[in-house]
Amino acid sequence: MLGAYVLLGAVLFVLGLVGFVVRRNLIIMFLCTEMMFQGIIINLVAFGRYPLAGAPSFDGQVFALFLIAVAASEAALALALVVLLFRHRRTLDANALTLLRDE
Amino acid sequence: MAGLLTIILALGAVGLFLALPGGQARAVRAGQIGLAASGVGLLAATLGWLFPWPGANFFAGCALVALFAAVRVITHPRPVYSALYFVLLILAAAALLVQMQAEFLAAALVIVYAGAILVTYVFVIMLAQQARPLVHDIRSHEPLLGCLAGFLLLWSIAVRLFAAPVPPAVPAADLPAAGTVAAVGTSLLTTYVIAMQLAGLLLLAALVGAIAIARRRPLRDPLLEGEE
Amino acid sequence: MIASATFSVLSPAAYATLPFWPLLGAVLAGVLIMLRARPQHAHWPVVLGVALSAALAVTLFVDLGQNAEVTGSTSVTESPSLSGRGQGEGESGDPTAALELGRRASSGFSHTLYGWISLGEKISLQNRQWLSVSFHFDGLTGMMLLFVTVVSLIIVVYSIGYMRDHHGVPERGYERFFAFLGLFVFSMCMLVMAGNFVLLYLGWELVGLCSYLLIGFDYHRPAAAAAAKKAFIVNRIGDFGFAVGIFALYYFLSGCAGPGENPLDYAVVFKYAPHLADADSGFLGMSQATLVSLLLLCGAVGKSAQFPLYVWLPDAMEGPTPVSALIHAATMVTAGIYMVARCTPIFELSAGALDVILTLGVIGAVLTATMALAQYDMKRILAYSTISQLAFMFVGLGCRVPDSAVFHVFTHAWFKALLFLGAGSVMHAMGGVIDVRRFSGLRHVLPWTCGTMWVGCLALAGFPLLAGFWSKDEIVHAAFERHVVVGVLMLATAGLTAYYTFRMFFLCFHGKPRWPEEAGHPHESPRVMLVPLVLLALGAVLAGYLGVRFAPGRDSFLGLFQPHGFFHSYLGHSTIGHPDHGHGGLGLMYLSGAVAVGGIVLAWVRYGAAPEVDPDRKLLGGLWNLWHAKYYVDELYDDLFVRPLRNFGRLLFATDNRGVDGVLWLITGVPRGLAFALHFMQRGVLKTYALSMVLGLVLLMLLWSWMA
Amino acid sequence: MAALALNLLIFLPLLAAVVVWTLPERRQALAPQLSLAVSLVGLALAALLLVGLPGLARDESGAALIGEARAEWIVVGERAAGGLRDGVILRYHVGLDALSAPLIALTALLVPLSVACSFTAVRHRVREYYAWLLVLTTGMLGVFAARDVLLFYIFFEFTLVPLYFLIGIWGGPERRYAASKFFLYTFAGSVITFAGLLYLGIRAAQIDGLSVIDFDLVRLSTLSLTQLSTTEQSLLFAALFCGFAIKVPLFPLHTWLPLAHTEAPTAGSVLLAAVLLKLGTYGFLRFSLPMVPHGALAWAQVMGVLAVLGIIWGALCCWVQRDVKKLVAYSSVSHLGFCMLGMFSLLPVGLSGSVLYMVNHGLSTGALFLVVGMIYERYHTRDLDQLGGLARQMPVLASFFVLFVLSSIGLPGLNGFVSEITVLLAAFNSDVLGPWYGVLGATGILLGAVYMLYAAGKVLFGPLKEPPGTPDLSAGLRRDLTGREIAILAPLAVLVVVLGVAPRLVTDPLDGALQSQILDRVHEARAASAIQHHPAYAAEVHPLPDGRGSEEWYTTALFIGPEPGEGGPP
Repeated sequence: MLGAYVLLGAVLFVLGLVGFVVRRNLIIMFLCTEMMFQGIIINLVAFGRYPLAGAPSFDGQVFALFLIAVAASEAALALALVVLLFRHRRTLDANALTLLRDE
Repeated sequence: MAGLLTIILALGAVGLFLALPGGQARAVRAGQIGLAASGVGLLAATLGWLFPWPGANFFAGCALVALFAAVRVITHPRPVYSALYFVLLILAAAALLVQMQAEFLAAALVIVYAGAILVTYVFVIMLAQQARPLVHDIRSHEPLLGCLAGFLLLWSIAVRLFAAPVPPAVPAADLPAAGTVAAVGTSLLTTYVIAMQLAGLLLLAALVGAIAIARRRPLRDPLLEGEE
Repeated sequence: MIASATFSVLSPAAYATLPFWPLLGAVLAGVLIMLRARPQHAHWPVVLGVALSAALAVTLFVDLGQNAEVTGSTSVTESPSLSGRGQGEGESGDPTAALELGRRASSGFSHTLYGWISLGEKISLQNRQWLSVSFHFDGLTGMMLLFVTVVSLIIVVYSIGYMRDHHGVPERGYERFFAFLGLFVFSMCMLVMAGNFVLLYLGWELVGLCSYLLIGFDYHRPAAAAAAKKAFIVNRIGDFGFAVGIFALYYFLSGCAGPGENPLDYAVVFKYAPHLADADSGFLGMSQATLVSLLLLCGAVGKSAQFPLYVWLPDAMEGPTPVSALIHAATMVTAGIYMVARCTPIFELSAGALDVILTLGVIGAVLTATMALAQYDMKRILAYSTISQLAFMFVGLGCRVPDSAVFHVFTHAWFKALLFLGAGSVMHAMGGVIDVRRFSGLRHVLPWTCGTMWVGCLALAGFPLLAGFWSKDEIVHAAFERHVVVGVLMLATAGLTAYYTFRMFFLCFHGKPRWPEEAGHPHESPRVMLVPLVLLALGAVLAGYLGVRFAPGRDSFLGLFQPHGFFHSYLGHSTIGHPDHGHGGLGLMYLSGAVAVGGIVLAWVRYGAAPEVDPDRKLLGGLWNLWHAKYYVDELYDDLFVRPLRNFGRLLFATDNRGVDGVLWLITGVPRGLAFALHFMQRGVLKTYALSMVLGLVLLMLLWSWMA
Repeated sequence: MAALALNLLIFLPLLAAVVVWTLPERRQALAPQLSLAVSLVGLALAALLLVGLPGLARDESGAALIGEARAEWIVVGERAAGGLRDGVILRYHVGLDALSAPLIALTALLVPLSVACSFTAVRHRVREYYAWLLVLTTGMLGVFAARDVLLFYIFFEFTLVPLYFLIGIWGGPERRYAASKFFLYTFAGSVITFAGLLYLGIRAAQIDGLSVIDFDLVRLSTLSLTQLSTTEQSLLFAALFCGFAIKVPLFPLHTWLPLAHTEAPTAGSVLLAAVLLKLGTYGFLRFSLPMVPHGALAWAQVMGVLAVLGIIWGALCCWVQRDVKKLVAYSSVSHLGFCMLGMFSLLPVGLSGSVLYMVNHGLSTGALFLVVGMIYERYHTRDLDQLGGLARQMPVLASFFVLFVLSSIGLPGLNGFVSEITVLLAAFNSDVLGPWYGVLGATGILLGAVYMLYAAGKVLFGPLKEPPGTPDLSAGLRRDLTGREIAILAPLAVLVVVLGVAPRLVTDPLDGALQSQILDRVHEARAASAIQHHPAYAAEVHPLPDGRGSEEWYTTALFIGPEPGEGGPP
């Protein structure tokens, strides 16, 4: 049971990671990070529900709740930044943002 | 077991590579088939490993939906669809949470994510919407390396996971309290009260920050101001 | 010094203020510049300062003369210990010679103002050494101070008139000129009065500085600026040797000097000088005395413009004429002679060094006398004659008659200053033109100038009974005593001197009157310039009589005069002592007088009518051109030293940029190469960073799996 | 009271830097004035502290300090009943002694001048500029006041940062390259120095049998020499050499200097030349000589050769420069060569001459940089071929320029001469170096005249030459110097003359300290190695029964030869 949930969480996390690396649209990249959060939330709840030792507890759920709060904050700021960037650059291509480049 | 796992994951990785935007249409189709095959195989392996498990069918269903949605999120060339598939992913995840007796969390997830965050995403996507598909949506960045990395990562996790000692076959006892909302709330406001306050502060800061950043100002590029 | 005799007129402290009055005057003049006061009266502080020190110098001169006997007696009472040492060292077994040495070493007084430079403590002796600001008073000091300050005073007064235009309006930089002159008199007095070698070096360099500043007085003229720089640097070449000589002196003598004795004080140096005679210096097998003498000689050669470092002096004529008169003829350039004379106790220990002095002197005298034959610039002719006369003094030093050399310094100061000031007067009237081809017959418009110049030329030529005759004759006599070839060469040079001096005089003042248009209506100089000329002319006539005795008799010159008079006995109370002058020489006196007259007559024959075409040039042709081009020595030095050194500097600078930095570039190449190899990872592309993070994570996971 | 004054002297500028930095934009005109006021207060404090110096010189033990302040700063280790065990102590320990006092005075004097010279020269990012300048001040004063080796090192490195920014932001066209080169060069060297100092501290604890490692300056410089082998000391000397020699800069490690000087703003050049280079020489004097005297002895000749090479090399390079600032920078290479030559003569006169040289070089080269800066402000060029004949236009500037040039070439009566002649005299007479070092070093006084007069002649004399469109008087300057500029240069001019006439103002308080703190150590080492290697020789020189074998006796025998009246001539 635990293994199934953990594996599912890992798959979601890795898919999110791959998406983050591969996709060039900034919004999709942020969606991918949200997907990685989903994988982690599932993992957290699963570990709380089916602990390797001791009785099940609600701690996993509480952590997941905090994670949702963090995800919400991150989404708010990230989207604000995306809006700002789009306003200045008229593009959402991550590869077009190369201001740090020094050549 | 490990060999089978490797084959499944490799299949999935190749499928994903083909399905990512930027390939030929036929390759995309083939990739989607490969992905489906690998997802099913993976679940079969999981279920086979945990054979006597009451909720297995429900889990498998939800997991299939979630995986499908997740793959579509990262492979769909149009951001709006990606966002919508993400809603689907949230719903499937919520269902799984319900299965784990986390009803409150499931509700919160749907409300916060599908209700609030995703709507914001869609707004932003609409804001930046262009008439025709853009190059950065239909071209991927280093898809081969990305898929290879994902494969290796997942492979190392899965192998470790399957090699681990099998946990007790008997399903664990149910959670003590029936009303999970009360339990979670009690826990939040006693043990984790400080953390909760901090989370509130964080949300506030994010709120202020987001407003400050996105406020419309005269067009001055802060990154360029440092240069003379 | 050890002798503590007091002066009878003024206290030593009062005499010690002597150099500082002109300095004070200079500072006041500087203050006037800062206040931007009207320069009309800016000369007063300096004139008064120099006058005060001249008064002090005269007093000191008299005072020292009165004390000479006292000094002699005190040092005799002290001499046994010294003579004992002298014998012990085997320098001279003759007790009287040792006595003489001790007497000379301790002749004079010193007055210490304050400890100037700390030389640290001699290890574990708890014996602190100071280089003091201390003054040394003896016959040589008194004599030098006398003419330095008096001639300076006369020239400063002359400058009041010279540094103005025809309407009496001061030239630009008038105050600056007088401030520099005051500084110069201060420096020269410091040089002469110094009681140790470092203070001597101070005066030495300061007069060089004044020379630099005054040659470059018209700094906007490139020639003046270049000449100033050349003078300073050529002098520094000599000073380099001089400084090393001082170090060597300290090096050799610091072992001998006892507690409380500073091995750079004159008293200590001359007391222990005999130790230097036979000790090996460890350099080319020279004795310590020879090495030190040669090094000190470098300084003298530079300062007194001797071969091979004379090249700066002709160029120095770019300065205003009073400067040429004061610094580059009468006083500063004689500092080298003064120094060698002062160090007689060292130099006389080394026959080799004396021979070098003699050789340089002979070469310099002949070389520059020939160059003077073929010049047209009045001041340059005088400059070459100065070098030639200084070379005469060197010959005197080389022939072991330093008192005669100093005597020539003394007489030369008067007539050479006179000649330069006369030239200045001509220049003043001619609107700055100084080329003798462009004017002639000036005796009609400049009678006073012509008259005084005539006296000066006679004195320089060595015409009998004038100042130059007496002193020059002594040196020629000593040269004949040394070697007949040297004597003949000196006599010939004296003849050349008479010839070129009067060539200049006739070209300038005889013939039909004509002058360039720059002159306008030439007229005689103002009285403030003429009075100094007359005073100097008196000096040019009379100065020589300080050095002769009035002794009517058959073996006297003209039946009246004997050489070696008051001057020489006065100098005897100094480190010079009483050199052996040999005997006879009456015939030589007539001969040298005849040579001088012969030179003048020859000049009259060839140039008496101030011909427009130079007869010598026609006669001598190529040789004349060689002389006119000054033997191409300047060009030779430039090719031989200046340019190679500068190119070497370029090479070093290039090495800095390429070589040294190149090595660094190679060292830093390691990190740079690494960075170049890895720079693809840092291209500022966000996705690359993300990918590399993921790859890193994968790597870690795989590593973990592999290890587990 | 004195301790308060010293701490205030060091940290007041830092405090003021914060204030200046945070001034509101509309009050930024206050920044220069405030900085000047603070630096003048610093000067007054320094003067107050220096009053105690003569008393210090009379102190026999040599341990007394002015304004000593001492506290434990960073303590690592196990606190037990009897105090700390098995740990490391880093102390905040500052105080003035005779060796550091002249340099503190020099720093305190030059900071107000360099602040004042920036009034018109710096026109953008004004607050930051003055803040960095004040931060630099704290660093420089701290280095000289530090009595703990690690504290010294901290301040030593601390000076790099502000100067890096001063050069990198307010410098000339190649400022970035110059700043990085300066920073990396000096930093690379001083890291090795740091390693050496750490090693020395650890070894000191071992030798003294202590379980606590501390870095007290006095303890490290009075360590028993027999325990530290000669090889060890030589290696330690080499380690210290890396940092200090680059800072000095000693040939051939000097190539960062011309560039940094040329590109730095005037105040930066002034402080760099006048004070920061002295960190290197001070380091050699304070650390290398007394802490590893065997090493210093082993290396003395190498140091002498490098110093002489630096003198000649620097001078010849000067002569071919076209940029007058670069010329002055190269002259520093030459001058610091003199300083090192005197120091490694290991004679009293050489050491005091060397310290005097530090002060004099600070005054005259600092002043030259100021003058060059004033020319540059008006003409925006430092090219010798584009300038000429300025003396007629700017007689006051010309007078100052000539004065400082003369001081720089060692004209007697001015300050440069005294240090030059003592240094050369020492090198000539040193039994470690020898006459040839003195002779070759003395060529520097000749070459010095050549290049300095070359520069002065080009800039000041001859017909007037000005680049088109100049002089630029837009910043409220006048053609000749303004009152402010005269007020900057006048104190230096006065000091140049005063120290030439009365150099003992500096050297008198020094001599005792140099002897007891440095030379005695070196001689002890020397006597020890002489006894170790040539006992027979030592006995031969002085075969007297009394006091034979004592260290003092050997010292006497070895360094001054037979006493007067015994062997040699009286």
